[in-house]
Parts: sequence; C-alpha cells; structure tokens
Amino acid sequence: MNQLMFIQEAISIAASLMLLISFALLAQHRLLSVLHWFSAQGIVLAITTLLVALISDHDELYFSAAMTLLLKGALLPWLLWRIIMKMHIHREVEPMVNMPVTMMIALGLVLVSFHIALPIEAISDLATHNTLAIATATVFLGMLMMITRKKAVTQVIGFLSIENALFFTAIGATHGMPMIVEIGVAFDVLIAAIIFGLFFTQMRSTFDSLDIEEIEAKAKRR
Amino acid sequence: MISPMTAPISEQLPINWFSFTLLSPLIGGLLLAFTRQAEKAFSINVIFSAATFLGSIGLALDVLQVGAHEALNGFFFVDAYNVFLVSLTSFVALTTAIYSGPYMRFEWRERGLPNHRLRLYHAMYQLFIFGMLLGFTTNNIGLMWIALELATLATVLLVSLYRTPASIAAAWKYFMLAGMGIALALFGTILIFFTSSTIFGHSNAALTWTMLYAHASELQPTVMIMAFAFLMIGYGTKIGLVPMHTWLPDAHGEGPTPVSAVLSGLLLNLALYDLVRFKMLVDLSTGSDTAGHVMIFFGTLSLLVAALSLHKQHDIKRMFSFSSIEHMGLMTIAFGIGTPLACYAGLLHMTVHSLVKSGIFFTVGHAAQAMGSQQMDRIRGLIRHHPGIGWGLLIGTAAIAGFPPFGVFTSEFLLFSATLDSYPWLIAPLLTGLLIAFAGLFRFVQPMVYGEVAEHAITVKANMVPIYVHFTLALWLGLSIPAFLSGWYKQAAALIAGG
Amino acid sequence: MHLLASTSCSLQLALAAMFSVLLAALLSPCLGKRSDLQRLAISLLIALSGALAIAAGISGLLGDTAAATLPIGLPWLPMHIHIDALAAFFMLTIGVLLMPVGIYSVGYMKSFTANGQSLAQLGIFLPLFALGMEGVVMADDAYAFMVFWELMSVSSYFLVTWEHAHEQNRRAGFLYLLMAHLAGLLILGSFAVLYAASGSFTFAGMRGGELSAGMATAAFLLAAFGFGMKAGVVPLHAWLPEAHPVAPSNASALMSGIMLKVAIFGFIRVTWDLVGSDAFIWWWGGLLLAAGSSSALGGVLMALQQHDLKRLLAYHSVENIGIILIGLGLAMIFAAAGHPLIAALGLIAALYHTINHALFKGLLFMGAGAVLHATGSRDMESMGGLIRHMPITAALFLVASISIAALPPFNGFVSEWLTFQTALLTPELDNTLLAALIPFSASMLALAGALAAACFVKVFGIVFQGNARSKAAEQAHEVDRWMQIGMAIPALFCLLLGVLPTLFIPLIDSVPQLLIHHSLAASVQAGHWLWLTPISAERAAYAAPLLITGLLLVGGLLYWRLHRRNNRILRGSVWSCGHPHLNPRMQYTATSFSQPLRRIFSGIYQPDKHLGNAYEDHPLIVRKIAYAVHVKDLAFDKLYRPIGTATHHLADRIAREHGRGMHAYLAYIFISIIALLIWIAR
Amino acid sequence: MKQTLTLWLLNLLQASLMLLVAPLLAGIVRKFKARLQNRRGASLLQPYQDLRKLFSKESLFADNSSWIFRTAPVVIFTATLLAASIVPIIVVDLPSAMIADVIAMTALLALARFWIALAAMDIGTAFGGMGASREMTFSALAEPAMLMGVFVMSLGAHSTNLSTMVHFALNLHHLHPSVAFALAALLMVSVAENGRIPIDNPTTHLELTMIHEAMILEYSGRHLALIEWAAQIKLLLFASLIISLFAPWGIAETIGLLPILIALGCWFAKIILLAAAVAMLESALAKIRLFEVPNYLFTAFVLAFLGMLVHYILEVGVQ
Repeated sequence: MNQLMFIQEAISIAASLMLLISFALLAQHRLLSVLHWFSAQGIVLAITTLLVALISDHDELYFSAAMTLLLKGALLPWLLWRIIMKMHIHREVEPMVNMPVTMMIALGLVLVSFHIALPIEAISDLATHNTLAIATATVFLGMLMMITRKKAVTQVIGFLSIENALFFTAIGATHGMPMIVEIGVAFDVLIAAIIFGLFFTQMRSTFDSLDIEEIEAKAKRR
Repeated sequence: MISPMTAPISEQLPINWFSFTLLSPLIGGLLLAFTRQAEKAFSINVIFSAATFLGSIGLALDVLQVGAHEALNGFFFVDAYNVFLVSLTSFVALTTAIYSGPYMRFEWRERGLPNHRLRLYHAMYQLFIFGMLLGFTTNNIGLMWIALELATLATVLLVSLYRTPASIAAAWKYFMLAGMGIALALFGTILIFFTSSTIFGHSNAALTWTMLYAHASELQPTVMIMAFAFLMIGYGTKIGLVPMHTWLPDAHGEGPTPVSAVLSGLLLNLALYDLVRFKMLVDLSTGSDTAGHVMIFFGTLSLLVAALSLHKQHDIKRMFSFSSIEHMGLMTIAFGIGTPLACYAGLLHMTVHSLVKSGIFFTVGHAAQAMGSQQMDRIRGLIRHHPGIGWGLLIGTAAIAGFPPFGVFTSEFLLFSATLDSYPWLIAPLLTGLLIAFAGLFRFVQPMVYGEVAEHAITVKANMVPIYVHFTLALWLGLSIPAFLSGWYKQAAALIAGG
Repeated sequence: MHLLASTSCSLQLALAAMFSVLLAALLSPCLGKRSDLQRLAISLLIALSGALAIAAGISGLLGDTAAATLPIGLPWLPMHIHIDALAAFFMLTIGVLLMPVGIYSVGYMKSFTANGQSLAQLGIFLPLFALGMEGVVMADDAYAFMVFWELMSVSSYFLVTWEHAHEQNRRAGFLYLLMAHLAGLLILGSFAVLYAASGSFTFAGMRGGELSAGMATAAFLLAAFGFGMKAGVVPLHAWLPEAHPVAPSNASALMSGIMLKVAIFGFIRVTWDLVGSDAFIWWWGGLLLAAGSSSALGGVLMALQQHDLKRLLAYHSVENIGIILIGLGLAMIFAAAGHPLIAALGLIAALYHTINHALFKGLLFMGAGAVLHATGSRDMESMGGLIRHMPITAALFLVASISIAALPPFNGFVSEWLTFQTALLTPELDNTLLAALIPFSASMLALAGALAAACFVKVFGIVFQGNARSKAAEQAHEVDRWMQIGMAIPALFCLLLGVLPTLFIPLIDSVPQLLIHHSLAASVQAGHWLWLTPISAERAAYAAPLLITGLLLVGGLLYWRLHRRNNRILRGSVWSCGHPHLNPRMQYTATSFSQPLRRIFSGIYQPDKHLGNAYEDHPLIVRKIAYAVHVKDLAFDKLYRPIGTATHHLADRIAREHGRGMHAYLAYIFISIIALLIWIAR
Repeated sequence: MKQTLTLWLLNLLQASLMLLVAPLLAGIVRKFKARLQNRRGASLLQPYQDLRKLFSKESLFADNSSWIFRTAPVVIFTATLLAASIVPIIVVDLPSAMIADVIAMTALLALARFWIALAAMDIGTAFGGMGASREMTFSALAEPAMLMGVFVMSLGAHSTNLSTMVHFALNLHHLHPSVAFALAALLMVSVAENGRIPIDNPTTHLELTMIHEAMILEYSGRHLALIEWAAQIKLLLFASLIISLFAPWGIAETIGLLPILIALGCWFAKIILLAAAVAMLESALAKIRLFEVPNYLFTAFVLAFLGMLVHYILEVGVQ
C-alpha cells in the first residue's frame, strides 16, 4: 500500500513535470533547446507509463513504456534534429506573439483546463484521475505552440507534443488504451512524422524556407 | 477481447463480405504501388474498385437478408446506418476510378505528371478507400479514429501530388489543421474510454461501439458531454464545419480533381458519420439535447459563412468546396435536430450530396482541363465548347442548389418540415443561407457555361458516363426512393434519433 | 395502374395533357437530327396538351372531379394529384393559351431551324415548362406541388437563357432564377407551416389542420410573398421585365400568360383552400389590395416608359397581376367580413381577369413575336407602318390591345367591370379604414386601366401605324398561317369572353362554391343570358351581346352609308406645313409619346436624361441632337441593390477572415474548442 | 310584351333626341358666348349647317392611311351615340339602363377615345402623335376623379345603374354634402373630357396647346362631320348626365304623354341653363397651361375623394 501511495505521488510529480515541460517548450528561444525539452517530455512520458504499469495489472504497458522511450524520447527527436541540421534551419524560434503574452495565455489555459476537468475528476474513482486536468492543459499548451510559432519545424514539435499529451492522458487517466488502438495510433504518428519529413524536403526545395507565412505568401504569388 | 454480443452470423454465410470488401482496396493499393505501367494501373484501379463495390453489394445483401450484424470478433459490424454508406462509398469510389482513368491520363500525358507520382496516386487512392471502408465498418471507436486518420494521411499525399508550391502549401495546411482536429478527436475518444472503462474494465469492449450503445445510459454524462465537445471540434474539423473548415477549400482546390470528388463526396461523410455515432451515445448518456444544439449551431454557422464565401471565390474547385461546407452544415443541422424525419433528411442529403457533388467535380475537372485553368474568369462558353460538360455543370449546379426533381430538393424539403416541427426560428437562417449560396453558385456558373467559347479552349476527351450515372441516380432519388433504401434510412433515422 | 382504372374523365384528360408534353420533352432529343419533324412534333404535342387541358378543365368545372396517386414521390408519400373546380379552372386557363401557342410555335420556331440553331434546348424545356405548370395545378400534396413548381421555374429559366450569348440575357436569367428560388423557398416555408399545424403533407390533411391565428398569418404571409414574387407583384417584380423579354416569344407568351397565373393559382390554393376562408383576418385583404393597387399602377407607369416591345408587355403583366390581386383582396376582405356572396363576386372577377389576361397577354406576346420575326427587333423606335405589311397580325394585335385596355366589347372590360362592381359594394363593410381604402384602390384601378389604354395607343400607333422607321420595318412580311391561327384563337376567345360572360360565369362558379361554399349562379342568371347582373339588375347590369349588336348595327350602317360606291375617297399626300418632304424620323416616337407622363410622374420615374448635341464649328449651329432618356425601376435602386450590397459587404468581411493564414486558422479551431468547453462546463 | 316594346321605342326616341339636339347645344353655347362678347354670333342652327356642308364634301385621305383611319369616325360616332342612349333624360327605367351602367358608359366613351387616338397615330404626322399622347394622358388622369365621383353617388344609391341613381337623386330628402363634392368633381371632369376651356380650346389650332384638334387634323368631309357630331353628342351626354344625377326633377317616372312632355321641357330648360353656365365659364376663364392640367384633374379627384370621406363621416350615421 505504501508503495502504491509512493507511485501515485510519483505519477503526480510526473504530471507536474509534463506541465512544466510544456511551459518550457513555449518559453524556449532556441530551436535545439526546444528539441531537448521535447525529448525530455518523451522520457517523462515513458517513466509515467512505467509507473502506471507498476500499479496496474496491464502487462502491455511495459511494452508501451519501452516503445514510448524509443519512439518519443529518442527516434522522433533525432529525426527532427537531423532535419534541422541538414537543412540549416535558422536556429532561432520565431514566435508570432511575444513571450510574456504567450505565457499569460498559457496560464489562462491551465486555469481553463482545471475548471473544465474539475467535474470529471470529482466523479472519477481511478487512482490517476487527478492527472486529467494537467493532461488537458498540456494538450492546450501544445496547441498554443502550434499557433504561435512561425516555423514549420516548431509547429511539428507542437503537434507531436500534443500527441505526447494525449498519450499522457490515456496513461494517466485510463491506464492506457487497449493495445490495438495504441499500436494504431503509434503507427499513424509514425506515418505522420514521415510525411513531415517529406514535406520539409519539399518545402525546402520549392520555397527555400520553412517559414509558414513566407510559404503561404509565396504559394499565393505563384 | 470477447464481446458478449458477438454473434458471427457472417461466418455462416458463403463469403465473408467484410474481409472481401476491406481487403480488396488494401491489396489493390499494394499492387498499384508496384505497378510501373501507367495504362495498366488505370485498369487495375478500376478493377479493384469494382471488386470493392461488389463486396459492398454483398454486404448490403447480407444486411437485407439477416439484418444488422457483427463480424470478425465484433471488430466490425453493419447496421442500417453504415451499410448504405459503405455501398455509397464504394460506388463513388468506383465511378471516380472510372473517371480518373481519362482524367489522369490527360494529366500524365499532357501535363507531364511523372510516372512515380501516378503510382503514388493510385496506391494512395486505394489506401484512402480502405481507410474509408474501415472507418465505416469498424465497431471500435479507436479504430474509427485510426481509419479516419489513415484516410486523411492518404489524401494529404494526394493533395500534394502535383508538388506545386500552392499544392504543397495546401497539403501542409490540410495536414496541420487536420492534425490538430484529429488530436482533439482522439482526446474525446480517450475521455469516452475514461468513463466506459469503469463499466467494461480495461478492454476493447470499452471501445466497442455496440457495447457502448447498449450501455450508453450508464456512461457518465459529465464526461460524455465533455468528450463530445472535443469530438465535435475534432471531427468537425474533418467535416469541414466553420470555423474549422479552412483547410478544405485549399485541399479541394489544389489536388487532382478525382481527389476533390472523393474528398467532398466521401471523406466528409465519414467524419460526419463518426460524429453522429458519438452523438447517439452522448444523447443516450446525457438525456439532453445539448449535443444537438451544438451541432445545430455549427451547422448553421457553416451554412451561412460558406454561402457568403461562395461569392468571393475565383477558383472553381474552391467555390464548389465551399458549397460542400454549406451542405455539410445542412446535414449537421439535420442530425442536430435529431428527430427521425430530420435524420432521414440528413441521411438522404448525405447520399445525394455525395452523388451530385462528386458528379460536379467530375465535370469541373474536365472543364478546367478544357480551358487550361481553374480560374473561373478563364472558363467561358462550356456549352458551346463541349455540350456534355457544359450541361453537366449546369444541371449539376441546379441539382446541388436544390431544384427538383433532384434528390437534394427532397432532402431539403424534408429538412424544412423537420425544422419547422422542432425549431421554427431556424427556418430563417436556413432560407437565407440557401438563397445566398444559390446566388453565389449561379452567378459564377452561368458565365462559365453560357456565352461564346474562350479562345484558349482545347478539346478534351471527357468520360461523361460517371457524370450521367451520378446525376441519374440523384434524379431517381428525387422522384422516388427505392423501398429498401428508404427502409435503411428509416431504421437508421430511428437509431440516430434514439427511437 | 390504378390511374387508368380511374373513372373520372377529367382526370384522365388532364393526365393525358401532362403525358403529351412529357412525351414532347422526351421525343425532342431523339429527333435532334430531323429538325423539321422535331419542331412539328414538339409544337403539336404542346397544342394537343393544351386542347386536352381545355377539355379536362371544362369537364372538371362541370363537376367531374377526382383524385389519384402517381407511382413516384416519397416512399410514404406518393405524389397525389387531383382535379377539383379550382384545378379545373386553371387547367382551362393553361389550355386556352397552351393550345394556340403550340400551333403558333410550329411557325415561330421555323426561324430558329432556318438559322441552323438547335431546337434541343427549346424542345426539352418548353414542354417541361408546360408540364410543370399543369403539374402544379393538379398537385394534391405539398411535395408534388413543389416538385412541379420548381420544374416550372427551372425549365423557364432555361428558356430565358435560350439566347445566352448576350450578357444581358444571362443577367436576366440569373436574376430570374434567384427570385424564383427565393419564391420557392418562401412557398416551401408556407407549406412547412401548414405541415406543422396538420402533420400531413397532403392537401386533404392540411385542410384539416388546426391553425392558430399566428400560424395562419405566417402561412398567409409566406405564401403572399412567395407567390407574389413569382407573380411579379410590386416591389418584388424586378425580375419580370428582365426575364420575359429575352425568352423566345412563344415562351414569353406562356410565361406572362400562364406562369404568372399559376402563381395566382398557388396563392388561391394555399390561402383560400388550405388555410381556408374561415381563418381570414381583415388586414390580409387590405395588404393584397395595397399590393394590387401599387402593382397595377406601378406596372402600367413603368410600361409606358418602355420602348422595348416585349419589356413593355412584361410590365403590363405586372399591372394585370395587380388587377387580379385587387379582385382577390376584395374577395378576401368580404369573406373575412362575413359577406360570402360578395366575396364570391370578387373571386369570380379575379378568376375572370386571370383567364382574360392569359388570353390577351399571350396574344400580345405572340404578336410581338410575329413583329420580332418580321423585323428582327424588339425596339419600337425602329418600327412603324407594319399594319400595311402585316394586316392580320395587326388586326389580331389590336384585338388584344383593346382587350387589355379594358374596353368593351372585349373580355378585359368584363373582368374590370366585375372588379369595380365588387368594390362598389364597400358600404356593406363596417370597417371604415377598408371602406375608404377600397374606393381609393378602385380609382387607382381606373387610372391604371386608362393608362393602359394610353400605353396601347402608343404601342399600336408606333409599331403598326405611321411610317416605317427602319429598313427592316419597311420590308416586313406577314407571318405564316400557323402563327396566324395561333394568334387568331385567343383573339376569338377574347371576343367570346367579352360578349358572353353570362355563359362563362356559371361555368367558373363552381370555384367559389368549392372555396367559400357560395355561388353567384342564382343572381347572375336572374336576368337573362343577355344581361350580366352580378347582384341584382337594379344595382348594375351589363349586356354585352346587346351592346355589340348595337355597335355592329349602327356602325355597320354608318360605314356602309359613308363608303358607298359613289362616295369616293380622294387620296393624297399629307400636308406637311410647307416642308418639301416628310420623313419617318419626323414622326412622334415612343419616347415622345410618353413624355407628358414622364413629366407628370417624374417623382416616380426619376428620369435620367442625356442630351448629346454635336455642333458645327460654331456653338450656335447644332448639327445633330441626340436625346436619350432612361427610366429607372425604383424597386431596383431602393430594394434590390441595397440587399445585394449588404451581402457583398458581409462576404468581403468573411473573405478577409479567410485570408489570414494558417496560424489564424489554427487559432480558430483552438478558440472554438475552448469556447465550446467553457459553454458546456458553464 | 307591348310594354317592353314601348319602352324600347321610348329608348330609341331618347337616343334620337340626343342625336338631333346635340348640334343645337353647340349652337346655343356659341350664341351665349357671342352675346357675352358683345357679338351677335351665328345662328343657333349654324352647327347643323356646318355638318350638312361637311357631309356633302368629299373626303381626302392620306396615302398611307389604313383601315383604322377609315373606320375611326364610325366607331367614335357609334360608341358615343350608344353611350348617350344610356343616359335617362326623359324617362327613367328604360331598358338601355340594363345594357350598360355608368361604368360601361364611360368605357364606351373610352373606346371612342382609344380609336380616335389610334386614328391620330395612323398617318404618322407629329401633330397626330402629339394629340394622341396628350389626349390619352389627360383622359387617363381624369379617370380616377370620374370614377370616384360616380362612386360617391353610387354609395348613396347602392347602384351604378343610371336609372336607379336617378331614382335616388329624386328621393334625396336631406342635403347631402357628399353629393355637392361629387357634383363639383364631375363638373370639372366633364369640362376636361369634352375638351372645353380651361383644358382645351376646340377652336384653336395652335400646336403648343391643342389636344383634340391635333388628332383630327387629317380628317375632312363626311368623316370629319361624324367626328364633330360625335363631339357634340358627347357634350350633350355629359350635360344630361349631370342633370340626371344631380337635378333630375321633372323626369318622367311613369309612362304617359303628359309626364313625358313635362320631362322634355324640364330637360331642355336645364340644358339651356347649363349651356349658359358653360359659356360664362369659357368667357371668364383663360386656358390653363398644359402641365397645369394634371393639377386641375388632381383637384377634381381630391374633391371626389373628400366627398366619399364626407359620406362616411357625416352621412352613414344619419341614415
């Protein structure tokens, strides 16, 4: 019982780490550090999965944890790092909205997610239910990142961090989805990542830029 | 993994139409990915599409014989609601495949589409169909999501097929927006699992739609309505509801025309189908009309905004894609109203809109080829130039605008009646939207079909058969709806309305 | 199969009429290669349909009514059709014009085939148009009604855009279809109200519906605006003068002659039959009366300023619809006030004018078609002197002109007289507002009638009389026998209906009997077949047969006396005030003819004058003076354009949102979900 | 049967009376006017002489004139005569009252006007077009006032049958202000309809002002005679109409030699009085400008409309 309490506390800590990382992702100025934080998010996710695996009786969660670590902690960040390196993308993150404003919005979003998740948490009897509000908040922060970043790469990282957040929700709130669904989702994410890579190359060669605004303007002009 | 309701009737049947229908596009896609000769690919595409259609007919016959049933361990099921959508999807897929032969040949020969892209096109086309059919027939709401994502990814590649700057930008936009939407949908799905797993435990049953439906009243209403908000926005993005619709015009405008046809005619249907499935659960769980009201709101907003946007278009395919948004809005309103009559109207509208809109895109494709441009001010005098295309476009537009005796009129008529029964005040925005949309369509279509031929027009070999077939079917549905189809609609409407 | 088993002769005739035009539409594309046969087949099938419709109408009016269902429609609602007195009357109205137009088309469409134009479009949509109109009249449920109604609208749209090479025609077609669509939607709304009240789509079910006053008013207003738009009631009329002129003349004849009447039919069906006269509220009739008066006056005033012959005729349709509406409005007022007998009189007046207008407006459009055929122009300023080249057309056109000017002994007078008689019964009303409004309407009607006479003096005088103003007019030739016969039939009907109202009114008397359970038959025939006495002989009587006998007798005698063989008439050139020679350009033109009115009613017309003088070297020596004047349709400037502009502004605003780029798009989704969540969690 | 025959015969007699007296009325008016202008003036029978002269002359038609031009005098004359025969002047309840009521009567006059305007357009001269345009315009504007006047009368009489209306006027026991309004309106309209001063001057040929004369410029000989005669009948018709509607005293309500003779005398006296009034007015007034005519006619309409309102406000309650 003591161990269970401990693990639950550990999960709570992991959840707050997720939230913190989401803020960190938003706050970064340099592309590479964004990538680092993204990788860290994947690792926290894997740890959370492992922790949940320990308290639940779903053995496939161990496999899931390994997969997560591999895919989200290592493979995807490495893929993105390679793209950034290969394409000599300008290393600065260019936000649409300046940092303080972004942060204020982010804080507001966290408030909103707590507000809307409250009634759900009140009725849930699952051990990990209190992570739901944080999961929702991370989803929203990922979205905010997609909206406020100019570069395609940062948008992709935002997108992937949403995926992470979703995964975290699944793990934290429900002890993970059934395996077939998890695999399917993971497969889709992988395809998506491949397509991202494909697009980056295409954009690079056609537009000579990965800046979304520039791309849109150029597409319109031609 | 064993659901108590599994009664594998289909295993007693001579052929398992489920696997046949689903495997056909999958195998076709694989085969086409490795078919190097273009001409051969055209025929293979048609053959596999035809096989898929055959499979769906078999499935439909099964349903007619034994009624709704599950198959393959309860992972798949058909009922009155999805069986006609499966048939419709495979039918439109077949006619689009037939149409895409001459169309893509033109693109390949005249506009220099490279061979490997053609291969990609065919493979992705079949993969898309697979995703569609999987999405319609699966009994698992997780798989439902995966299938829609699969179909989306396939179409992303199809939209960017030409690799022009505009098409890449469009595909990127499509990808990102759809990605955000689909993420929200997944979140909604997780939330449903969150509550259902308390009933069914941590198993597939907690994601199995038939199970959920059977126990819907036990699901937590607070969670369900919250989940519905996410699903509404998530799947709403894929339906093309305003304000989540912004990917749609670009995706329609930049991809090859057959892709526009199936996007408008099929993919949007799948997303709406999914949303309505969830609405059924939510309604049963919450016992209130909240979900319906949300749908009515987004439907009406879509109708009005799309109708107004029609007036400001220059690209013919973009214009018709706004018309698709408008019609998806109408259907969303219909399902949102949620009375049996409204749902009947919605289902009928889904059918005829698919037929007519894809038919219109067929003619639009040829028209754009003949005039060498998708810009509407470059398209002139189609009737003089090629009467088939010109009249096709004109008749199609009249049909989609809701003139009888085409089926769109019938469904709009029923929708009006249903609206007046439940939400009389809704009539005003409905009428306004339809009128504005109509004005937008015709003010652009008229100059394109009438008048003197533009001097830059070139002759194209148009395959008019799919167009005629689609319009004839829409006409038939307007004059009289076959009893079996009407029966399905009625059953499905009763199901959706929670009867 | 139960169709054929029906024992009703009228129903079978009506179905045969519909089938015959359907056949024509189907046959037309099959005969594409043999244009002569195609032309003959289409035209004669249309004529046959018209003849069958007349037969069906008369037998229906005589009491042979029946209903049936068609094997098409919604699964739970097969299309119901029926023929009752109202349907029969309108079948008759359709028939009396459809038949001659069919015959006329044989000759008229020859000019198209001679030019090598394909008849396919005309050949499909003209019969479909007729089918739509017959179907609307026969419909017995809302669905069938709407299907046929829209069939009528769409096919006539294709007739309007027949000569689509001209941008103006396309614009007209667009405006037409837009208004038709709006009208259709409003009518649909009206049916939806009735459906909501009764839970049934069939007319039989709707009649049984319990309507609250509010719902009845909603149904009435929706129907009034919907059908009014289609009928061309001011200020909803703007499409009409644009669309009618550009269609081929045989189609214009049908559109003006009977399509507008089908709208009147629909209005009567919905308000009098489905809503029912018991539910009438006094101000409904007042509204109709006001709309009718403004249409009658507005239509004729605008007509007077036109010099496009067909456009002028189109504006006259607006006027005549106004007259019909005045009759209907009066009937409605009296029905609501509990005077069913007077209501019956008003209804009869309206119906009488309906069929009259079908006849003479059809004839006028056919005449205009003949003139167009002969001179190749619709511009009156280039015509003149056609009476010498086209004597028969001229004579028939004159008959129609006298009829539309409401002069005895032709039919137009009878119906206007009946309308006046209804209006004169105002003292029976207790409502002082209406009692003052009705005489005012009646005097506006009188003004409209007199202005119509002025207008047709202008038309006939400028087109047929005087000297030819262009080469084409000088070389004009009479049209062929088909067209002559086609025009002669309605002319004959105009005379018959003008002379024998006492025989015709008892026939159509079954309509008020059906709608308000009162008939005029007793009082109409109280006198004699010679005298038409709507209420009583002491009140008012009109004996057309005696009048025409007197006219013919005295006139014939005088004419004979005046032109006996020994009373030669000298011929000479016109005295030209000492000028060396008169040329046709010195004649009064259509524009100058209407100048006094333009000046008197300048507030309504707001004429836009252009004076372009070309000077010889010196500013006092004018070489050439060009004078052009454009008269605006106020409805366009004050009603249509603002709506259009507002829509555009809104669309612009939305288009700006669409141009904001991807981040904005993502934000839209994001904001939507946040807002929705907050709303749900409230 | 015999009764009916007598009535028809009387009707015929009445019509012939109108026909024959019409030129005389023109003569009387002219005589009065001459006297007012201190002239002796032509003989009272001068109009008859004029007509005889015209009838004996031969007609000259323009080369391009059509059958409309030829038939116009006949139609005009016939229509006017028929209209005139409807007005009860000597005896009420004649059968012609059943043929046409007052509305039909105005329509018959309108037919005549329609035809004369067409005839004016026939040759294609500017004068004809001008005359037709003006005539049709102004007569149209007169129409609402005319109808409204009739309406006011029929409001009381509950009829547009002229005989019934005469009966009503005979039985008026108290003063009806609405009738006065209607009388004024109808008088004004009658002046306009007959083309008298101040609307039109039948003796002028000045193109700036003429209306009726412009239309018949091209006529000559017996055709012109018919038109002139018709115009005279029309004047008499309106005079008789006003007399019958507003001052029918003396008209024979029963058939017998004495009442008829009395009626004849009364009618004749009233006609002379009216002629004197017309002559006085025409001498005292100047012709108004062409574009003042609409205002004049509008005034007439307003008078009639006021008459109707007065009827509803003051008289409905009284009855």
